Amino acid sequence: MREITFSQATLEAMDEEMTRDERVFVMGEDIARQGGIFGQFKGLPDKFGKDRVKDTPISETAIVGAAIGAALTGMRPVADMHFADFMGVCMDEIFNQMAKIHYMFGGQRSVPMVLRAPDGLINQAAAQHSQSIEAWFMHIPGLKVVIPSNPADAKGLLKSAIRDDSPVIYFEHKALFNTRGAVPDGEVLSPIGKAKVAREGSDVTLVSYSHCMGLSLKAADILAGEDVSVECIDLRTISPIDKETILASVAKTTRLVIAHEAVKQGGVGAEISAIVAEEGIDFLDAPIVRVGAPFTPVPFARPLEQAYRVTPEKIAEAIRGLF
Amino acid sequence: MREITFSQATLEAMDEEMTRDERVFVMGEDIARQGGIFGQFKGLPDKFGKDRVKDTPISETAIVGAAIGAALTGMRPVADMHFADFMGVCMDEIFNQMAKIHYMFGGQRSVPMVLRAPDGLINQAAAQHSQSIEAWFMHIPGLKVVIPSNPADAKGLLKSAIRDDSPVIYFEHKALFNTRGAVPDGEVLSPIGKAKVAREGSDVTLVSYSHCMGLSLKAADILAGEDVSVECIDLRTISPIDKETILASVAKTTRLVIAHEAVKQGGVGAEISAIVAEEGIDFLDAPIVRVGAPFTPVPFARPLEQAYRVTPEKIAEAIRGLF
Amino acid sequence: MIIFRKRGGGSLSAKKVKEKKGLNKYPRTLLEQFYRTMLTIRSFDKKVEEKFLAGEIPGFVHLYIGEEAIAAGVISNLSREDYIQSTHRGHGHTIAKGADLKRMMAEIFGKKEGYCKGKGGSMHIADLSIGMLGANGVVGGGFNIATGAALATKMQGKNNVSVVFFGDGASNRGTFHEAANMAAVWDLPVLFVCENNQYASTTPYMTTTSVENIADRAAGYGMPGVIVDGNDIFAVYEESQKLIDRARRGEGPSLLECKTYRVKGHYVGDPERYRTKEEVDKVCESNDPIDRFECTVLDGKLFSREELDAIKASAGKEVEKALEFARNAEEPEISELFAGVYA
Amino acid sequence: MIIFRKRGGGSLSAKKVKEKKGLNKYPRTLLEQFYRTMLTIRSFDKKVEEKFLAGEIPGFVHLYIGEEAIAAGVISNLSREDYIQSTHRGHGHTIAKGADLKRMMAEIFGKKEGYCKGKGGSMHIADLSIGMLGANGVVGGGFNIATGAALATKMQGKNNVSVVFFGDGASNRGTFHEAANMAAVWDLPVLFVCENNQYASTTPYMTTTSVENIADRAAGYGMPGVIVDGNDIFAVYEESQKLIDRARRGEGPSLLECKTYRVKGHYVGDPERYRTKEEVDKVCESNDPIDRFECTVLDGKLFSREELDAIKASAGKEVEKALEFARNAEEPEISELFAGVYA
Ligand SMILES: Cc1ncc(C[n+]2csc(CCOP(=O)(O)OP(=O)(O)O)c2C)c(N)n1
Ligand SMILES: Cc1ncc(C[n+]2csc(CCOP(=O)(O)OP(=O)(O)O)c2C)c(N)n1
Ligand SMILES: [Mg+2]
Ligand SMILES: [Mg+2]
Repeated sequence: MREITFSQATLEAMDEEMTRDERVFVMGEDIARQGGIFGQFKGLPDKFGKDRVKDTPISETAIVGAAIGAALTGMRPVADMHFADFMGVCMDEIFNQMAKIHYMFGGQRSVPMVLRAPDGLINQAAAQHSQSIEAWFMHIPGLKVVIPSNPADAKGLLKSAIRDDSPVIYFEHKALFNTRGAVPDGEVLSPIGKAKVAREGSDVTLVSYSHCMGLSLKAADILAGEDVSVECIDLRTISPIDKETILASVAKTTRLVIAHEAVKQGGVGAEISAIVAEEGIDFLDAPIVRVGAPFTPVPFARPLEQAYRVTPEKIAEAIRGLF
Repeated sequence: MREITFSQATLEAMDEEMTRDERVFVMGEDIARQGGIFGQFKGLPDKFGKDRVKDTPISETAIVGAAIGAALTGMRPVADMHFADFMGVCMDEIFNQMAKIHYMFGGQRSVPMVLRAPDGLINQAAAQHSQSIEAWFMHIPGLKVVIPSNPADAKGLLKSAIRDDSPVIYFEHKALFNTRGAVPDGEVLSPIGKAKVAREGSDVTLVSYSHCMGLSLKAADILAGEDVSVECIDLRTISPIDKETILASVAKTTRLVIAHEAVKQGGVGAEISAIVAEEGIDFLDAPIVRVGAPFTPVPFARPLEQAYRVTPEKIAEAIRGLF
Repeated sequence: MIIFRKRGGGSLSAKKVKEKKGLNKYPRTLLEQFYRTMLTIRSFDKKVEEKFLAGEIPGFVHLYIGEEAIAAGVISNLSREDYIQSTHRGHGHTIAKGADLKRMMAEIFGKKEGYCKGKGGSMHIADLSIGMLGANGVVGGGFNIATGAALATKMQGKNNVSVVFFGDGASNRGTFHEAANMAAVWDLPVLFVCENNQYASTTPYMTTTSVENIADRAAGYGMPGVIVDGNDIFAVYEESQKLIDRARRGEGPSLLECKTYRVKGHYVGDPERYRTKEEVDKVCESNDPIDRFECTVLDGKLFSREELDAIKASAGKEVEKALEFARNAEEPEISELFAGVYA
Repeated sequence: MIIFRKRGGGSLSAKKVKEKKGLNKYPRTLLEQFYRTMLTIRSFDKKVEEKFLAGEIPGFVHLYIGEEAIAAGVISNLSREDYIQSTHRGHGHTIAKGADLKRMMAEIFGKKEGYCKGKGGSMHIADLSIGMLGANGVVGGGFNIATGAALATKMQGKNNVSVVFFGDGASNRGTFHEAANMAAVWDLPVLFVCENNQYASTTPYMTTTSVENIADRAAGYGMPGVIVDGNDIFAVYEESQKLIDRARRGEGPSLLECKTYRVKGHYVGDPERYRTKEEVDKVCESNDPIDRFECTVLDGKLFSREELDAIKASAGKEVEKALEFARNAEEPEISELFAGVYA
């Protein structure tokens, strides 16, 4: 199969969906003139015009609010958040309007829009440009939250998100944009709400997503050399959560570790752990262990950022502790 | 001991702290002229002047941002959020500035301020005026988050929050303001970061906080009649979390239920459950069960709001399921 | 306190009155619509107040009483395909846009037949089928939604407009700034209508707002800012018409500030300790928009007292019917709680 | 494109030049300070650029090159007790406020001896001991913090001012609106200094901003809005002085828009595909603030070329020392990661 970058995969998704449906358009800061910080919009303005690929003012409440208004009145907007770190600026629009309108208005009209949010650690970008805040959004009823780990799902989930009638938040890790992976030709649609067994194993279930998924697969490689067979699950969607896939895997392996880049306290890992402690505790032969960032803002200096990061070795170490 | 309302307890805390330290002041919408929606500021403007009890424009980013600036330059502001539901408006100020400044600037200066956030269900106020969003803030390093369940802690935690050098978010449940409880005369300081065993028991640990704490105590009463002895823990602080108290209780009772008003998915209960599944799984003789709201926005109609609510009966039922 | 224009005195001849007010250009049906809309809003909100105080209606309710000329005047310029975005004080806008009183009242009562199946309540009534994009419990939450609807309109090649109503208090939200700038820089067909009723909840306008007139802020976005007596429906209608036509012509957004006064408490049940009864009474007596309309059309001999009374009675009857409907309607089933989280 | 004022030609006599520019009123020490500050900023940021491109500096770095007259001109009016709030493009402000170059450079290198112990980096340098409230990675994140510092000042009975620098792009954030309104309605001693460098990252100012001048927005808050040639340090100094003095007298906030141009990429490494090299070169050649200062003082015979060169050399040496310091400084220990989450 051909290999393309994560960035190209998102670009193909946009291109195909904008071609398929002329109600789809995209707006955000600095996306048209230079093609986006990660090249993820390159060429779109030439193909679809500046009207459908809009550079906005630095006005996050206007970007999200206007997308909501347009979605309510017949369009299917994609709004780019530049960096997920700026979602606090338009948090009210996200949780009080976008997420609630369909329910609160009795289902009169849906809000078919996608918020694209590049997140995570890259390049020592420090406290305000490195965050993983996806856990907040899994606590907000009405939103779907997807978070691909590889180019194929980057394409498939973005296409599914654009076609979904509910508002979808699409987290795309900054450090993934340049990574390459196999993407089938033609239509690729990844189902929203379905996790994927990325690697089969029998001794322990390792749940992860986004950039940390790659680290998890590396940890599984390390442990394979130590005769520990790790089953890796790529969540792909964090809301609604695919409990079934997780519980089925834990039933088989009897051990569970969850790894993510976000700070551990109050993270997605807590929810996964709690689901299993509630619905599958009898499967377990060991404590449920979470691997995440320490409870600190992201530091700038190289050694500190390094110490802050989740690594394959840290994940492997957590797994070794279960045996 | 004398009994006063939760609202009066917060008022005494403000009064005493503003008297003790002239750097303390409070600002927010509609707090001075009518004394706050819940009477929680009544009389303060007369005693301390409109300069120290300030009515602001409807500008939540200015309220929190200005509090940060004032805190950095020698004051100790208390900022009132009117309703916690509006914290999305100033989420950037909360998580990117207030929470991070001390760490990100290498500890040069602290940000001693308190955000008061009335939250929770009251009066069929519907989707945008009923929310419990405390879980977001436990996922933000740099913030302390307190959430009293009774007048004594309302006073003690507010006083401690004002004296704390770190930024503190103080959630106060709207339905608690009119409730009465014993509050000692004189100085009352509740420790931040310490949970409290509100009722001793031996069969199951029930962790809760805020308005739901009262419901939990009622559930314990119901179950006492069924010969189930429930140990009730009032978290009081949700970040940093007091793991020790929880783990010690579960070690004794071998069962754990967590109850809160917020939606279950991604809530504080997930973190508590995950902590125990990680550090105390061997204590457990049963699954860890969480009781929270269903994953929907808060509905308006009475029967729907009623069905949405956590009740003592629902908590009791969850506990019964463990035996 | 602002000074309201005095209403036309009874000493002029009917002809003079009509000329002075430019009434000749108004078709009788439009005048009747003005009156019927204002009265419907008034009697609807009086009924809501009554039933709230009687304990039949829960939640938070904000009344539009005394501000009827704004919704009725502005929205008379709109078609069903145009959009409006409302506020927490939304009954008036919703009625003026042509919503069904029965479904509104049922929603306020939390009933299954309500606009939102009882899930929204007073602060969240919407009727997407008539371009009413929703009331909003977040002050200033609607500016950008309106901008987005205007953007859609423009992209779809339609010539509809999007009108957003907002209070003096809301004008200090950052969302106003972001929406106004975006609408202006993209030449979107938006009309920003400020209902300056002198108060944001307990707070007098001038204590929280750094300019005399909200309209003065329009220049900062390169858009026209117009001030109008918000209790004079003729003035509101005419000024908003110019700005709406301008938007339809593709000339971009503008801001209309309607000076009015909130004669009722902020919400039903407000103890109103922040102002005197005298202050309120003065406005009620001298500046009621419905009284002013009546005087004008009576002075101009366009309607007789009897004709007006008949309209009033019919509006009142509609509201009674809505009330009956709402009371008799069913409460939603519990299963509704779980429905509609996703589309 | 804005038209910059032409610089004084060499054809006038020194006396005429001094009169024309009003240079007689400037003490020599102040002129020297202007020059030294601008040069220090210039050579600091050139060095940072060089070392970033050489791979020695990580993270995101935004250069102040070409805008030095603004920081140097405005901040020359401030004392140590006054506050400034900076942006992502913050080195210039920080140097002008009197920060230690060594600790700045060490911070940019991520070293333990840096201002933030290496935890902040270029975008988060602060020096609370000299009233520098911090750079900010959030565009528009500083407006309200500055307002709050001014509020504190006022409550503490001091007569200090709070100056917030912001870009043309930042002027479209809602936080600008909320801060400006609050500062104005409470008469706070805030100076809002817009560095209109024509671009927000890749976006030309006029494509995202609905007014010709950001200063035109000041009227919407009832505050003075002044436009100045941001590459003329004399003009910047004098206009900001008036507004700062006004604030100190308790007359409230104001807005100063400094027209300038971002001659470097948005960040070091920016491919700059959104503008032509010619556009940039034209400004560099004709409108460099340091060149313009030099011409003026040389024409006015206030400094000789040799004197200027000596100052330049000494500024360069300070920057070299800072670089040496930063390079030799230690990296923070891992334990530092966990320190300082709470106060
Ligand atoms: C963002 C936000 N902040 C605060 C509130 C609480 N609140 C509800 S209505 C109101 C006053 C609104 O005043 P104005 O905009 O003038 O409208 P009016 O009520 O006068 O029609 C306030 C402060 C809110 N709903 N949303
Ligand atoms: C709230 C927010 N939105 C977007 C960004 C990304 N961003 C960083 S700098 C910048 C451009 C800023 O332009 P301007 O305010 O004119 O300042 P300049 O860089 O020209 O000095 C943008 C969009 C950000 N940091 N914060
Ligand atoms: Mg008002
Ligand atoms: Mg700029």
